Amino acid sequence: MNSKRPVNLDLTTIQFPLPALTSIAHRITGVILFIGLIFAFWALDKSLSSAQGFAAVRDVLASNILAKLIAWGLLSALGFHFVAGIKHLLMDIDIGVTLESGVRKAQITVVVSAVLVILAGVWVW
Amino acid sequence: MSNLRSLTFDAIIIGGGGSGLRAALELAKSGKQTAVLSKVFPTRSHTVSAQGGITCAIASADPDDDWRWHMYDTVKGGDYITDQDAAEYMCSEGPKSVFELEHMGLPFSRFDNGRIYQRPFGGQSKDYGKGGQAARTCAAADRTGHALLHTLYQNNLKNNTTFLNEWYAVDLVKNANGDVVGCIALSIETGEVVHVKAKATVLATGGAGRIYASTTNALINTGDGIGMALRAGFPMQDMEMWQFHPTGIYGAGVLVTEGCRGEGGYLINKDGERFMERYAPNAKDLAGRDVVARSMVMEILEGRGCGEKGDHVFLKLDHLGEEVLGKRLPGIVELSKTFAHADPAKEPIPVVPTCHYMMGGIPTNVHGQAIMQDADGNDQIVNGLFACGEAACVSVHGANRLGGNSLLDLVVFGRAAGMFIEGALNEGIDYLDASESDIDAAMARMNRWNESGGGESVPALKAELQDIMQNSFGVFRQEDNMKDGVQKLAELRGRIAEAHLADKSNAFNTARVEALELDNLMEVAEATAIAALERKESRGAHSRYDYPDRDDVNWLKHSLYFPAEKKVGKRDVNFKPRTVDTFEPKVRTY
Amino acid sequence: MSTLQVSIYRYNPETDSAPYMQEFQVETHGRDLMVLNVLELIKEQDSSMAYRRSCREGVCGSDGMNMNGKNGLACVTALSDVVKNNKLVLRPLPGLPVIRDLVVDMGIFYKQYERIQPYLQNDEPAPAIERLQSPEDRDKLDGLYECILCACCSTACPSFWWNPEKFVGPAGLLQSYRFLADSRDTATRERLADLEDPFSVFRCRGIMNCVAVCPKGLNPTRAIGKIREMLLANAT
Amino acid sequence: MVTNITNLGRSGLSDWLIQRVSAIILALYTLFIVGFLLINPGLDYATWSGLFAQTWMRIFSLLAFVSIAAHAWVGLWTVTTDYLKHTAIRLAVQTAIILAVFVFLVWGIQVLWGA
Repeated sequence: MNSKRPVNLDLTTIQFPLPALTSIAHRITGVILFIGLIFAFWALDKSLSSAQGFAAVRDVLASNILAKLIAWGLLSALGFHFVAGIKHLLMDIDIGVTLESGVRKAQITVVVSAVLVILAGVWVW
Repeated sequence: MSNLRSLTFDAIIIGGGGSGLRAALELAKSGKQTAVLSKVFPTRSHTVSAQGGITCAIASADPDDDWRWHMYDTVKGGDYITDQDAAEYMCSEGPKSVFELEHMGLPFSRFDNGRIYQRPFGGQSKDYGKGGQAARTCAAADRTGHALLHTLYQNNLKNNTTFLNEWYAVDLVKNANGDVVGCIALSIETGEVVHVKAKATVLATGGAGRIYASTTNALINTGDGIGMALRAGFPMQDMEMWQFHPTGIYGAGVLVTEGCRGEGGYLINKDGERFMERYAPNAKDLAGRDVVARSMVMEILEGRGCGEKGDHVFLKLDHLGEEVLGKRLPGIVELSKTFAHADPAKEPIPVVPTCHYMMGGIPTNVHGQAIMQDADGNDQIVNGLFACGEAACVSVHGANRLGGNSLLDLVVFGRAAGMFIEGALNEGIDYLDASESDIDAAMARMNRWNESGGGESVPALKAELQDIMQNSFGVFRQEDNMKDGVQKLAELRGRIAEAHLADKSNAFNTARVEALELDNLMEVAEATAIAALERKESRGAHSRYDYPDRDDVNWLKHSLYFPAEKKVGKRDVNFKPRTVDTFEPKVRTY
Repeated sequence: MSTLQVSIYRYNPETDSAPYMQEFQVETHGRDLMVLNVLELIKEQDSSMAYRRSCREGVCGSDGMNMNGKNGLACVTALSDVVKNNKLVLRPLPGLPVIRDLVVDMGIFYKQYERIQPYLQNDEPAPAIERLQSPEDRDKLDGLYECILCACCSTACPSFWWNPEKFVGPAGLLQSYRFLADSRDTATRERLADLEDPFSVFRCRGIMNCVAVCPKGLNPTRAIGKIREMLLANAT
Repeated sequence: MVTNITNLGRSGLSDWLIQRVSAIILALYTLFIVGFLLINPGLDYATWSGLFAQTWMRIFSLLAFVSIAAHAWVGLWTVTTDYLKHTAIRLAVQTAIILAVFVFLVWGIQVLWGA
């Protein structure tokens, strides 16, 4: 066998249906959340350490624009990961395992998580 | 020149369709060094397109069914040039073969009692034609061929058969004694050419429907085995007998199974009339295929065809209801929507008789051994050469094959060939090796193409050949028209011999394969044309305006086409079944 | 305008160091041809164009390819279904090594098929007639046995692209379930045991690319879910 | 059966189960925390630390942290085996992930009981 054979895998030439895109997004948000754990644990640690620590976390979240953005980003990622995860669990119990309902569920996932992203923004600010 | 690499097997089976895989399975189980050489991955073979089922008296739909009734139908369906010993073998051995397939996993449809579902097909009767319509065709919905081919491939995997997939057999190799000792084969992937040496060479290469412009056949059905055998000088039997399936989708040629009519569908003309009631008052739409196809052409010629040009008729299925269509004929619904833009649950399918099956082929006995004639006209076995399936002419189909008998033919005679070769190998086979000049002879054709420097292109020549066959050797035939066709073919042969292969690359060169296939189409077309011109009668699928009647005095015979002289001789039909009385020729009505 | 712009992935190992796209103009005379017919017209222009084809009616599975970004069978894909802005882009099935032009090496795909032991296993002696099967049990095979091994599904599956040696892929798993679901097969435990690892079945992420492209309308995602259910039931 | 050195003897089935069970726990924990924050808009330190002083909350939190560890490891192991085809790189990244998971877990326990 010729191992030098090319492989057609130029992802820009391949159509990805919505369920595939939501799956990739599920992965990406998962990785983001893992990295974001640093911030989450820092905030938890600090806020429980003392009243001053608690106030420090509050202040940062209330005034620091960067902290706000990180919090919003993580909450958004969490929202999407959460909704897409629910979709996975539904499919595991054999709900919506047809092409039409698969696409529908992906659409719902996008819409619901978009709403959550907005709500998270409202909450953070 | 012949410094070719060689591969050596006990048996080489050329063709990975139903019959080839069934023969291979038998040999693989016996532990013989067997290889299946196929120009496509085996499950891409044309068996996969068979729809309606496999006809066999397994006594499921009717517990009293009898293989002798099936044999009677087969002999009558073949218009009495069916070899009765062969029909007897097929119909009596059939149930064993069908049960084997079931045991291998073939997902047959079922009756409520758990037995295999059987549906009515054309030309089927109970009690030797006296008991009305029978339902004898075992089916897996309308994908029986697909289910059968995949099951056979799977069981070959289970039994570790060697596969040479996407290899193309170019020509047979004969030794100095005229024995067949293998073939020359081309690896399509790499372009390598090898000499495959074998003690038994089985041609299971299927049909050649692509000699016609309009056919239900796959694009790969180019009669490669027939071409190879003819070039090697072996005779062909009953090549004038080509079945035109009544229901090919108008325009596309895609097959619509006879099972549609078995399930209750029927043909209508432009007036909405169920015209088969006039042509076959008893069997109606389930008369023999030749009868139905001719009736359709008569309707069209008499101005009762459908559509703008009045050149087709309709197959009506909507009255069966969506449930029956979805359960029994799902594939037809799919094909009709795709190729006729018609949903059969709502509207009829436009259909027209379309070239479907080659009843003729390499004459063989029931063991698959190829037969030629000696100088005195006696049968003589060709050493080393076997054939089974559509490429062979055993002959169980005579002048017209019954629906569902092709799949049975494949498994019964594939198995028979495998068993016989196993026995022969056990007893020992010893043929003289091929000499260098023998191999060079088999390489000549390939070398010609590889050295071609100019000339006409393959696709244009192929189209011309298909048009000649379509126009001169269709459902109805006539002397002048056929003579014209034969002459045009002779002229075309000269041009093909000078044709050009522009692309001479090695890796997956499909242009080279198509060029080699064109030679085979030419061989098959010419054998068909000359045999058709010679048979001066109408019998089964061979209908002549100028000789409208059957002529049992002169033509209750097989035709035998000899390629060297391009002459047609005759061969006796077998009327001596071993266990039942001979079915004497009668007037054939449905 | 009846001249179709067709762009095709070309690669001939004997002359090309890398694949490239070649443009063709095809006169369709306004007909709604199948993509395979377009390829035939192109092959008349350029006989070196390589692609596989056989039945030309969607049952043999030879001419799977990527048409305007989506896998399917060329012979049953009408131009009206796939062409946008009068342009058709044909590429080989993604993720498999290209032998030439639109012809891919299907070896790994077949290997995964063979791995699931795609044949009925039943160690009880066979009866003199067929093994009986109720119509209800037979119905369980519908939607499974119709697979034509065209590889459209597996080569549309990212999990198969990333782990072709380990993830069985949608086609193989559909066939695996075809035998798990067959009331006549007695090797269920062995079959399941062979699928328990983290790759063979569990790489499926349920994105249904396979379902979206299957030319036979089959649903490997559902079959994979059923296998998981059986694995779960078997383990608890 | 496909085996892999970093499977660490696990089966795909148990991975799959772990992923689902941990997901459900994390979903519940997330809903709880978010709900708690929403119904306590002017949250002060006393309420907040009071919550985490409860034993059940500590257990619930520990369960969530263990779930994070398991969920992240299974998920990231899958991601790395999909995209990182070079064995050494993949192993290095996986080692880093294991370390990070371990750090998070210890950190979490320390937060819960250390103070």
